[in-house]
Amino acid sequence: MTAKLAFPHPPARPDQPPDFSNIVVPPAGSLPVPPLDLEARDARALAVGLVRVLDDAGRAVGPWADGIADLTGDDLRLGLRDMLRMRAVDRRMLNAQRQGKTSFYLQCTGEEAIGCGFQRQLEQGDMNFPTYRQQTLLIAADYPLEALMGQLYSNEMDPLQGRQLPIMHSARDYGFFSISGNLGTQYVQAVGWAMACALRGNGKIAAGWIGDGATASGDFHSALLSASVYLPPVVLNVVNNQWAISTYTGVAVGKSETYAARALGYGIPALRVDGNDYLAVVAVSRWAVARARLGHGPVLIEWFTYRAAAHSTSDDPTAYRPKDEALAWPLGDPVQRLKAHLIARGEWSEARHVQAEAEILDEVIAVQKTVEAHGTFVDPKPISPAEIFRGVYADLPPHLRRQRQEMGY
Amino acid sequence: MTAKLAFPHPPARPDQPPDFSNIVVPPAGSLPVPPLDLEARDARALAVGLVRVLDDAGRAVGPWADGIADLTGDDLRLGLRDMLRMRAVDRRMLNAQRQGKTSFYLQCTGEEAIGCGFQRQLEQGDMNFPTYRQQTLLIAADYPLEALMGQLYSNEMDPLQGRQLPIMHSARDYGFFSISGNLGTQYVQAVGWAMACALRGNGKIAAGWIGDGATASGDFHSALLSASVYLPPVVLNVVNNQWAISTYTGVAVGKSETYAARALGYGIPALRVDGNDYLAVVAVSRWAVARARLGHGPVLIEWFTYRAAAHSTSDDPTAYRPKDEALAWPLGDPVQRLKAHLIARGEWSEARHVQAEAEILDEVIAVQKTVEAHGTFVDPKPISPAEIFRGVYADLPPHLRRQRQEMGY
Amino acid sequence: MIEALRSAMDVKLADDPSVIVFGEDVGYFGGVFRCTAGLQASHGEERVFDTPINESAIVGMAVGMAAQGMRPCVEIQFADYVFPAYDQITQEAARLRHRSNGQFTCPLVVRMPTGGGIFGGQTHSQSPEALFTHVAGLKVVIPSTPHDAKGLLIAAIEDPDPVIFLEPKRIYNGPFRGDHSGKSTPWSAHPAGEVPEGHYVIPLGQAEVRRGGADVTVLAYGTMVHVAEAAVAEAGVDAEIIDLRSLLPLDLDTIRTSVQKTGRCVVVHEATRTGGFGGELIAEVQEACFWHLRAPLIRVAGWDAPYPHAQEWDYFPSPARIARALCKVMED
Amino acid sequence: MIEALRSAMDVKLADDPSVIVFGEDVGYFGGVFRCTAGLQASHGEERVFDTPINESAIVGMAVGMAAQGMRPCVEIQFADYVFPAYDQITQEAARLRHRSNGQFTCPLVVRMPTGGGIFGGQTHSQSPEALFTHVAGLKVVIPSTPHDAKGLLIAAIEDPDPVIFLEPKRIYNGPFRGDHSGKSTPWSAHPAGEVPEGHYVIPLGQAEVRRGGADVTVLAYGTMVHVAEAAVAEAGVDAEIIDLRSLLPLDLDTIRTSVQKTGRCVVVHEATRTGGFGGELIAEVQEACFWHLRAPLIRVAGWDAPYPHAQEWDYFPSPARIARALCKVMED
Ligand SMILES: Cc1ncc(C[n+]2csc(CCOP(=O)(O)OP(=O)(O)O)c2C)c(N)n1
Ligand SMILES: Cc1ncc(C[n+]2csc(CCOP(=O)(O)OP(=O)(O)O)c2C)c(N)n1
Ligand SMILES: [Mg+2]
Ligand SMILES: [Mg+2]
Repeated sequence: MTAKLAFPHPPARPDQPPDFSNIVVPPAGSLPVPPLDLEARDARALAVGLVRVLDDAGRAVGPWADGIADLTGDDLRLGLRDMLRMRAVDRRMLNAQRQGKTSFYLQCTGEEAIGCGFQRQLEQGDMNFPTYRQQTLLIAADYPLEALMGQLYSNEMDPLQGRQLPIMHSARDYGFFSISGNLGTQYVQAVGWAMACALRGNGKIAAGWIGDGATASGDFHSALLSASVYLPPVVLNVVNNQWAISTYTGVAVGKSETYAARALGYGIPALRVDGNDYLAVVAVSRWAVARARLGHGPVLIEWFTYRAAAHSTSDDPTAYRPKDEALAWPLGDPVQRLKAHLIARGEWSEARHVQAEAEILDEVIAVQKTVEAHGTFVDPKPISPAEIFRGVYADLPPHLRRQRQEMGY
Repeated sequence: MTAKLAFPHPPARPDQPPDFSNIVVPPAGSLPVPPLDLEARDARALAVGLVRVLDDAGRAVGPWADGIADLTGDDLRLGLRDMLRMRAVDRRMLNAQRQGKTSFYLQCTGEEAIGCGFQRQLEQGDMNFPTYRQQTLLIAADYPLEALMGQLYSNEMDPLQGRQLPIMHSARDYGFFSISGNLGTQYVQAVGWAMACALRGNGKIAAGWIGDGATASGDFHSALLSASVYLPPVVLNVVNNQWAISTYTGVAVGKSETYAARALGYGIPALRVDGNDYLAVVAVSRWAVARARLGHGPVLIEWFTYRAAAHSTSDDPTAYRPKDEALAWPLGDPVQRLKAHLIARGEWSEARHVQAEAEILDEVIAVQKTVEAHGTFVDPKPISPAEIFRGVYADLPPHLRRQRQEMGY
Repeated sequence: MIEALRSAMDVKLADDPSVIVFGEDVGYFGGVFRCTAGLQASHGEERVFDTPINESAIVGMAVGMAAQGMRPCVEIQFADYVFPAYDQITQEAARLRHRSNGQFTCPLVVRMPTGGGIFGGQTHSQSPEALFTHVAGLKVVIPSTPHDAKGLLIAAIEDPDPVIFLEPKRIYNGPFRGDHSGKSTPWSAHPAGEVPEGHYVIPLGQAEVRRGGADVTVLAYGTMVHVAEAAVAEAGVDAEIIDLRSLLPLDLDTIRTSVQKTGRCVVVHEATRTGGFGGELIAEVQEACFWHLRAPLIRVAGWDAPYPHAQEWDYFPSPARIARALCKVMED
Repeated sequence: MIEALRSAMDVKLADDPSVIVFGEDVGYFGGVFRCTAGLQASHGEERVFDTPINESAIVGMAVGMAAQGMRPCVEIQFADYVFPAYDQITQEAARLRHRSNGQFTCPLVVRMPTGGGIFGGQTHSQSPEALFTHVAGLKVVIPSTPHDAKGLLIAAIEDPDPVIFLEPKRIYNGPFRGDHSGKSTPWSAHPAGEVPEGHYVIPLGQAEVRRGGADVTVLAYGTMVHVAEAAVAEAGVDAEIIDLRSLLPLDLDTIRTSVQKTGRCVVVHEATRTGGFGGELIAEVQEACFWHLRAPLIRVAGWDAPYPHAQEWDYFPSPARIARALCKVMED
């Protein structure tokens, strides 16, 4: 026997039926709520298991459910509305891109519960370091849709004045750090921000966000390592949606049992959580945020989910995975599952759902119209070219003044 | 309670007595020999424990000892000679640096068992990717001392013709990859080399080497990750000598239990081994090399040891750790321990030891004299300046030809 | 140009077992720009495979393989994402031959789509060539046509030293002359769009005169070769356009001959102006041609600002800006 | 110069609670060059601390802190080891203000010992300034005296934007004039070795004329300012030596005034020649002073090869090489 290389493969390719038989879905409610000062060595079951709250009948069960028993129907309806609003925005913006009104778009379909549920557990002053697929954090932070769409259309309502790609938002007042297109870099910046919180003693926390594919980046390691050394108040989120563009998550996870398990090697406690279960998201986020805020140090959460849509408007996933793989995803759809729970609780109905969807769509369309009235990306030169030079530095140095003059401004 | 940062501290600083009470030294022979196809999930005890073969009485005990029961007195005397030769070379070269005969030197005192024991388990064609503190690999590969010292003196016997720092050897035929001064980079190159071995099916393996401090580098992660994904025949060695220049190993290990434990998070099995125990080194190296060669994939070994000397000739460790900390090191000295074992086996004596030391010193001094006759670093311009341009590329491009002419060659 | 690049890799995978191709999404899927589409299917997964998203690991693995004698041709998904691998490229690959005195070498190609013009914003538009041309031990190549792309890529894969191979993504599908509608014609309508089958080589280090002219020399590469052509037409000057193709090593002879003839020179690149490769070109040209110069050498380049998204056409060097520069040097 | 740098950090740590200092070995021990010695003892471990050996983490943490309003001043142990952090510096720190339209800023200083002359071989001798001057959003500073070092470092820490602060390690302990015995005099014997106590600032972006002269302008920075002084003495020409101090932004006014007067210019730097900052300087100078030039602008720089160990003095730009260049431009 001589050595041969291994190449991880997804369970199914386009010409095959979807196959998720390799995914073990444990029953809801089977994992305990650990103490806030959980140590990595005691977190193994949580890191290789899957925290789930909603069972197949839509009931909230188990100790994590007990931890959020105070949530009212209103709280949960708010969560549902966040997710519905997100989905409506995603659909409208995808269409807008198809119509050439914006240059690029990227949906988070299927992953709505994660950012929506997490954001609602944060306080003003906490800071997310999101990737491009966490627009949910903006929605649940009640970021004005005008600003969100303004950026997509790169018109005068764009808070970033055309500097950035449509989806690369920045919203300091909403706890949303300026997104970088370079994967991984911001995970360690989140750790730095959290260190600053601790050094200043301001009681705030940071949350890092990264995709399963991007955990491969060097700065994933930089982040885990510095968090492991200085123990700042940071929640490190990994959104494992099974794909990194066309690349199967196996190419990033390698022989690690889970992404959460990788964190244990750094002495950072970690949990793997059903990311399509809004209640599990809320319960675990609340626990993790409390842990960080109280000074028990970093924690990593792997949100187990599925990227139901294409990677972006530049991508066609039917080239690398079965067309209907999303439908076969064993953890279902987060909107449907929360809806079923609310109905099971007697707090919601099919009719109210249809009505809510319609209301939200109307709202989104209304904002869209207003924003589009200020121009869309198809308009040439929507924003002054001189914006290129503003803010490269606090003050304009001589060479940039010369260049701006050369440009005619 | 609000968050406060943690800052890892060594147990003792210069004004304090050495204190290794935090280090648990398990009895020799207490850990099992796992199967060659060991999986990470079954390696926990090995990764947080400490494989030891030699007990305090100098006896080889336990299952790992059984695995190397075939070693003869000659084999072990060879190991002892390797270590003694290493120590003699280190001492002579340190002196040479103090006399200005070379610009820089760096000893591996206390760590001799690791490279000496490991190298003897490799075959011709296997490749080490060493750091600057693995000159042991050269010694145990019977690299001519003339070449080693030629490089230190940057004279005409220098195989690298003055290009590199004294300690940055390169010896392809001896399985020793060209050392880079940049920490970490070569760990993933070792993985690449091992991948090439597997792709070509040549039956060879690679060994990566890294210090405890440098495990913090991004490419430590790159290496573990790619090894975890492609499962090439590579042995990943971490030499944990407790210090990275002035920085305590705690700043690199953070909350990880051990460096070996960090590898488990990548699904790579790992062992922590008494690096001052030549028999443990040989036993575990032999196991790891066989595992890799037979195609069972990567393995990480943390060699637990102590950097007894200064970091380098530019360093004065009394500024940051107790002067006599090395003496207090609970795992003793590798030379003394192997010597005691040989004596206990009736294969060696104090007298023979003294004689061997003297012989080796004579041999080293003789070579040194020969090499110094070709010039030392104090000679100005020992090597042609035109060497600067040779080998930047396979062929000299026009701009380098112009520059060489400008230089006058 | 995509097919040309693919064909180059296909030819080399077929004729040299030591050639291997890997990178993010390059395996099963064939790359986000489809440059490696079909190569895994025809050459097998051991020759063409997907990697984790870690550019340092991609290049680091490739260095280890190349040192053993393989010839990895790796893809960085966008040149903007090469920086995590910058250490491996500049401190390791570039110096391995020299520092080991030839014991180990590093025949490695790092391909990456470069440049703007696709509304990619600051992380899909950068032109980092000058960050590689400053590094001794590297070669830096950038084609402007499919014909060159294939011949240069084969030469790069066969080269005994590490080559940074920049692919101007704006002209992947056709020559782009700077039209702000974003339109370009397909390569099939362009003479250099024709790509011979099989093996051929364009040697590294040789520039190509794209247009002969007597009044002013334009030095350009990649997409800017085509934009410069449009500018010359717009300005109506008799310019000689030199497509550098290889920035390191540089074909100074061709450049010198031209500028000594014309006495004027405009350098064009997309990268930010300060510290860009244009400065190097001007320093060399003025030294080599000082007594022939009739006007200051000038640069048309990206502004010294992050590459903007919405203001793309104000940033991207336009035919109009280049034409203005041409007229300016003609005034002196 | 070491004491001057330490004093700058000491002053800022004392007067601004948002200033913090960290890096490899900088805490308890005080840095391998002792620049931070004593700072942890006086300001506490929360203000001055050791980090793991991960330059990307060092800068990445600093970016996160700076974005919240702190002012990290971090040390990279040698400029040769900055490359793992190159992505964080060039793609993150440099662009944060711009890309967030000012919501987040990045007042961050990255200090690093640079340059050769200490027999450090290829990994302790490099001069990577040109790899930063090409990056919009960064400032790049390099002092040549203790007096400047302190004033510039205080200015850098107070600057609202990220500053790359290069410290020429060869002149840490005294001015070095290129003597191949390696000897240098101590700073105490040099007028600019005197460093005022307390707070003072040398504004970024202002060059300094180190020596007035009529015949030729020498542009230099860092160690090369002193080597150029020796060369001018050796060549016996009436040269004007300009110490750039700040490479980005560049004080083009001072340079232009000088070259328009002298009509000749020699640029000196230790970094490899091709793609070095010298090219940028020459491009700017010839454009600004074309009609005043009497000779080609020339460069004296490191050869385009990895920095060698044993052949240090054949590589390092020597007074003799610079003197030859001065004589050459005077011939024309
Ligand atoms: C450093 C870097 N390398 C490559 C890319 C190109 N890229 C953009 S998204 C992406 C896939 C990321 O996958 P994942 O992290 O799983 O996030 P997801 O898209 O699934 O949310 C890649 C490779 C990048 N943006 N940055
Ligand atoms: C990328 C990089 N950063 C910093 C350094 C400077 N440096 C050289 S050795 C060293 C300490 C390394 O410690 P460790 O890895 O524990 O190895 P040891 O010296 O103990 O054998 C440092 C920081 C370097 N060589 N490379
Ligand atoms: Mg993903
Ligand atoms: Mg160490």
